[in-house]
Amino acid sequence: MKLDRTSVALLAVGAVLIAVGPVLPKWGVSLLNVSLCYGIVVLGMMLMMRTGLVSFGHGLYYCIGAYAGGLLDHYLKLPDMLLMVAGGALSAAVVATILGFLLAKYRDIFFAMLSLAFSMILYGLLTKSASLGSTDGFNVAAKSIAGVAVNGEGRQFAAYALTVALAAVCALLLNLYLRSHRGRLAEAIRDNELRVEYMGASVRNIVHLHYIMAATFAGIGGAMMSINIGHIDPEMTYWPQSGEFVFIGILSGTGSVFAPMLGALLFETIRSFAYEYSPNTWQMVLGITMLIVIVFLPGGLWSLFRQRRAP
Amino acid sequence: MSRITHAAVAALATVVVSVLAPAPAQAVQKTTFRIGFVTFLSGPAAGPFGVPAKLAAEAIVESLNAGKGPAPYQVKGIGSLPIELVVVDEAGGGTKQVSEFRSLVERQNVDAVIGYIGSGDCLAIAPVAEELKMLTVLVDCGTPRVFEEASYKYVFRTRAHATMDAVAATLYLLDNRPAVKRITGINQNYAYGQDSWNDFEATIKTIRPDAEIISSQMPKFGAGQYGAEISALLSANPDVIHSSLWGGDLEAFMLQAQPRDLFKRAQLILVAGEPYLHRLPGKIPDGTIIGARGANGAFAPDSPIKRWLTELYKGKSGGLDPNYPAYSVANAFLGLKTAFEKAQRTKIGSAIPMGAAKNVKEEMEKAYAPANTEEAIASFENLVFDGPAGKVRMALGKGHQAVQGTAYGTTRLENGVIKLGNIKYYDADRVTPPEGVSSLDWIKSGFRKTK
Amino acid sequence: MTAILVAAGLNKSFGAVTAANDINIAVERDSVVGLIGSNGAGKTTFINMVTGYLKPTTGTISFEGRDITALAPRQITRLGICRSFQIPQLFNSMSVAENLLVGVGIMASAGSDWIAAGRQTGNPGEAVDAILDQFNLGGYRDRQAGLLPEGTRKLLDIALAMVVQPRILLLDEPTSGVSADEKFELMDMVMKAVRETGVTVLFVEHDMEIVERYTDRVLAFYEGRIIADGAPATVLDAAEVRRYIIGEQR
Amino acid sequence: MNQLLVVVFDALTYSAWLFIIAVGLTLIYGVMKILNIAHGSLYALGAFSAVSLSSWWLAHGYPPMGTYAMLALAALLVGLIAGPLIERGLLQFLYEKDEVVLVLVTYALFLILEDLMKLVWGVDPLLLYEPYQLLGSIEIGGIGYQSFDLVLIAVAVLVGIGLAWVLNRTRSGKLLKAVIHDREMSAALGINVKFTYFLTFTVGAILAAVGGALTAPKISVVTGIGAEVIVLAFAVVVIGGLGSMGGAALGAIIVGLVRTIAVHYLPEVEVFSIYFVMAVVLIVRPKGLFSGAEVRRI
Repeated sequence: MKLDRTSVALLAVGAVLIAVGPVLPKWGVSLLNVSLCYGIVVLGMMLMMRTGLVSFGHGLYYCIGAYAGGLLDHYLKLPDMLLMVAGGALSAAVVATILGFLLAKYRDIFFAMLSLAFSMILYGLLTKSASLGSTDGFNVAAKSIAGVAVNGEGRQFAAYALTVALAAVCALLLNLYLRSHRGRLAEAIRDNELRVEYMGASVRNIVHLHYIMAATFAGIGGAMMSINIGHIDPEMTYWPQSGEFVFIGILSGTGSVFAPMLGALLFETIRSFAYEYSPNTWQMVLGITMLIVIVFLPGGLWSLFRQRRAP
Repeated sequence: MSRITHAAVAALATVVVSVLAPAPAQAVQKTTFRIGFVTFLSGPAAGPFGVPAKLAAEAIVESLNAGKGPAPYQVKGIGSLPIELVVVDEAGGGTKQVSEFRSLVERQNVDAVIGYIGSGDCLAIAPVAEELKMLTVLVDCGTPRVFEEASYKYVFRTRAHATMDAVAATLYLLDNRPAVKRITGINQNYAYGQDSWNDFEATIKTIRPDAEIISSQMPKFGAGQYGAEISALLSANPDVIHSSLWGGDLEAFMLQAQPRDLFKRAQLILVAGEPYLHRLPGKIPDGTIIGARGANGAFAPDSPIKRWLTELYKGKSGGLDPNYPAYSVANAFLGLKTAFEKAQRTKIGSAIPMGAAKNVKEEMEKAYAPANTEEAIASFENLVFDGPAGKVRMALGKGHQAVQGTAYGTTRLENGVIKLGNIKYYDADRVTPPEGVSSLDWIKSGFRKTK
Repeated sequence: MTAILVAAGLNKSFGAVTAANDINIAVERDSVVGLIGSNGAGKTTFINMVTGYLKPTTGTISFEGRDITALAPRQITRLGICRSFQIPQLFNSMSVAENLLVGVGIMASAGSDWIAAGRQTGNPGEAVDAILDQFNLGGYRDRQAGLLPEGTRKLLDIALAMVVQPRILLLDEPTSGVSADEKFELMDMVMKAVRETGVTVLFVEHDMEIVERYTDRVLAFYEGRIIADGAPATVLDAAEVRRYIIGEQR
Repeated sequence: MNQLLVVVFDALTYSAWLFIIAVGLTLIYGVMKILNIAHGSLYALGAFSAVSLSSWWLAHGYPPMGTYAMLALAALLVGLIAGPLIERGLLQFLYEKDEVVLVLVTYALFLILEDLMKLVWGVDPLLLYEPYQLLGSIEIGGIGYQSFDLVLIAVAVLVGIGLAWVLNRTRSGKLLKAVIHDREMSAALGINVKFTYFLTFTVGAILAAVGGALTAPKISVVTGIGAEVIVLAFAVVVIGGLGSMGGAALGAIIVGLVRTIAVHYLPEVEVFSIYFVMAVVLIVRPKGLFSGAEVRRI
């Protein structure tokens, strides 16, 4: 299989990031960890957005991924990073497959709202489950990667390298998919789903498929986030979290699989600096940033790069 | 257009590069003691807890830096280094707080972190503090899980955990109203509210197995409208209503329940009600059992440290008395200060035989570098120090978790001001589980003193 | 000759309005059939029923002997019945070539052939080039569909129906919105492409010149019924057709 | 029997409160196709202003009954100032954006207003309990209630009837309905859509502020109350059918009933009962209970 420019660039950036990991400042590593996990989730948002759908409840899968990973540690005592990520991805995919039968019929604001309802139901359930720590959640500690025990600095680097690798691989897979015959149908559905039906493709099946893919990305992002942060709580499926994913998605734009990663990095940076330097008005800083992006960069961050390349 | 684009790309690139660029090398000579201070500055907990905590922290730091602390806290700052605060909002949940904690440690290069009111945040931060080897003092979160589920070297909590609230409340209730039968409650539907009710329910069942427990109302956090809950409580016709509501939820509940005569027959217990006494005259019925999550605020026995804190806080807040978050903050700063200074003294004590040099304090300041984190931890463990509400003993969690006595009292309206009467104090040992026993097990075992 | 499409006893009503009233049609393979009638006569309803957008209240539709009445639009499309629209249904944010590529992609990913579906599409491919040539759209290849002139949009709409290789092509007013001097050019192009691939064509048309010139059979609709069926000259001359349809139009 | 009466009355008060907030939200959505998250901020602004104005009134020793006028005045002021400011100052430039992007715009607005209120009123909870008790109490089903809750129900009914009357009986109301039905067609027919939007948003803002002002005496007014309200209001309008006034009423009644029944009989499930109902309704009726069938012409 011949790789396109984006794929090659993804692999290169991923390799470089892992290579420079040991010399990066620690807070840079933390920032990248969190941003890339968000980025992986937003890859899914991007696929949905390309298909013309925005979910206000995508935190559902982010949370499911994290809890699935966490439960592997908590109950099965299998705190292996790869297992946790796989468990997160699988649980999210299974739930999305079931809910997808319903949601694939929905469009626009109704899709957004039904997703929101599902995510809030999970929030309610987790709030009631005292054995999972209710709203306080519980701590997660991954202790090995692919069966190799890690701790201390080694653990940090392993988590970082895995985060970068997952981000690169997820982005690469999505990129390949988007360039495939079926992947191209995403935009066609957003443009005119009636025509897609009348060209012989099942819009519902494709939406369902994309929904499962988006959920799987969110599950991976959530599981990886739980490994990086070491703590999970129901806040992950509360509506402002999903709102944040939508925001990063729109901030990034759907132009390239690089966009969610850059968008998430920029968002995390702004948020973190606003928390520290403007602790009383950080919400205002975020709100104004959102408005600026929406008004001046309607195509998202990625449109900057695109315009530059175009003649 | 393309110029704008270029500018925007350049700006973006600058942001990214500046973010990823290595931090400037740390100053060789330490001139300040930087403390990251994390508390709620937005959201519902900001008003009752977060902002009072911040005001207290600022007032305490100003006073300590000026060397105006009460005995034995007259040394300037911490070990003579002036304290510098980096304040961060606690909003956003555990995930965000871990990120913020990391950047406090790794980007802001703080020397210690004091903070956290939310129990979820405390649980989330503790292992990260451990990983980053950052001395962290948890201020006001109540969950016993922090040190019951794990043990930490770098994490301390200088206030007692919440189990004693429920245990003492039950003891006080049964001392004063031994005949109560029908028990119910209204608690917020989140971890603290659920734990409060569960502990209370378990304690009652242990001491009075014949009491009839009617399930507790669990309104959503921040619900605001309690009409149906109040009707349900009225219909249940209880003898006792237990509540750990706080902040806007407590006030809304009282405003709506009091005019509907909910408390005419039922005995009300407000576990966390003390900070609202001055705000709700006429709205808290006479005879309400009130707690302050420790012998804080109005319960604190008079002492120079209490007077010092009260005066400082009044100056900052425009005349208000410090509430229990302010007391918790004072504990944290004084505990940390004591630990570092004791470590310094220990070093000096072992370096210079006592009595060999005059003016040990000056000698110490001149000759020795401030204590480092590891040394401070060694002296923080099992430390006993004076707080504004009396002695604080770091007795649980392998010397990392404070135990304190607590108190409950009964309200009475006098000339438009709510006063507390019939105050009873409970020793720490009586209301706190021993080391190594989980709170709920301890309650269910009938408060056994040993493992 | 055998009938490729058979509609038997189709009825369709929307509340009080009857849009189809006992429609019986057998369309022969390789024929070109014109559907005429005033607005609301039931022509588009007929096309919508054949392509699965509407389900008839009673009656059956069969294609090559197979009952397709209950099938979904995409299943009908898959069998080879494709359509164009009165208002062109394009992928407006994509280029003309990309529009056609969607169809190529759907053809390639037909059924559950996941490997084909996952195959990459580096360049638009020969299928797209062929269609572009057939419809003389080469010059618009990289133009955004949403910004095309109306006549070209119409043409692209038909090309999109052709790109998925139909056996029967249903055109809903192919020349509406097209200027008088372009309409023959458009129809010539469409008919040429259709004849090259051997496709049966049904089209709805108000323009009697077009109907006369391109069809070999005409169905006249009036208030949901078929009032005349036969060779163009015969039908267009029928008294009822002149009174109800042509008269109304002129 | 008494128990039933209590449940019904509890549900009614809660539904009335929900309806006042939700109806403005659904009106704005119906006309402008904006799902306005900042509706929660307008609610909070109404509550804060009500406390400030009423406290000022009481501090001057004026008769306490006048606080009701202050509540109304606060709601009007907030609606008439903030509504036009937001619509003319921001939203009018963004109408061509996607519905979902517009939700995000109002979310941004919500965040900004949240901090703005914090800067103006601080984070300390504010209290204004006088108006809640002024009207005395009544007994229903053997349980005491405050008459103020009857006022709340009355206001909700009046708002509902008023809106229905304006929409169905007046010329401008009918024009508004035309815009709700088909925006482009109305513009083509010469209806001043721009002015309609302006008016709608202002009325919606006033309704949100009325909700806040009437709630202020029952709660402690503090930053963050808008966030709690807005998700509930979303649930109500989605259940009822976005853009439908009748739907908002039915949605409010359903949510009120479900929540009250949960509180009385199964307090354990209260926390997610509302979202559960929302999901069930959406599954059965994908566009909510009161939604016109949309047929796409091809």
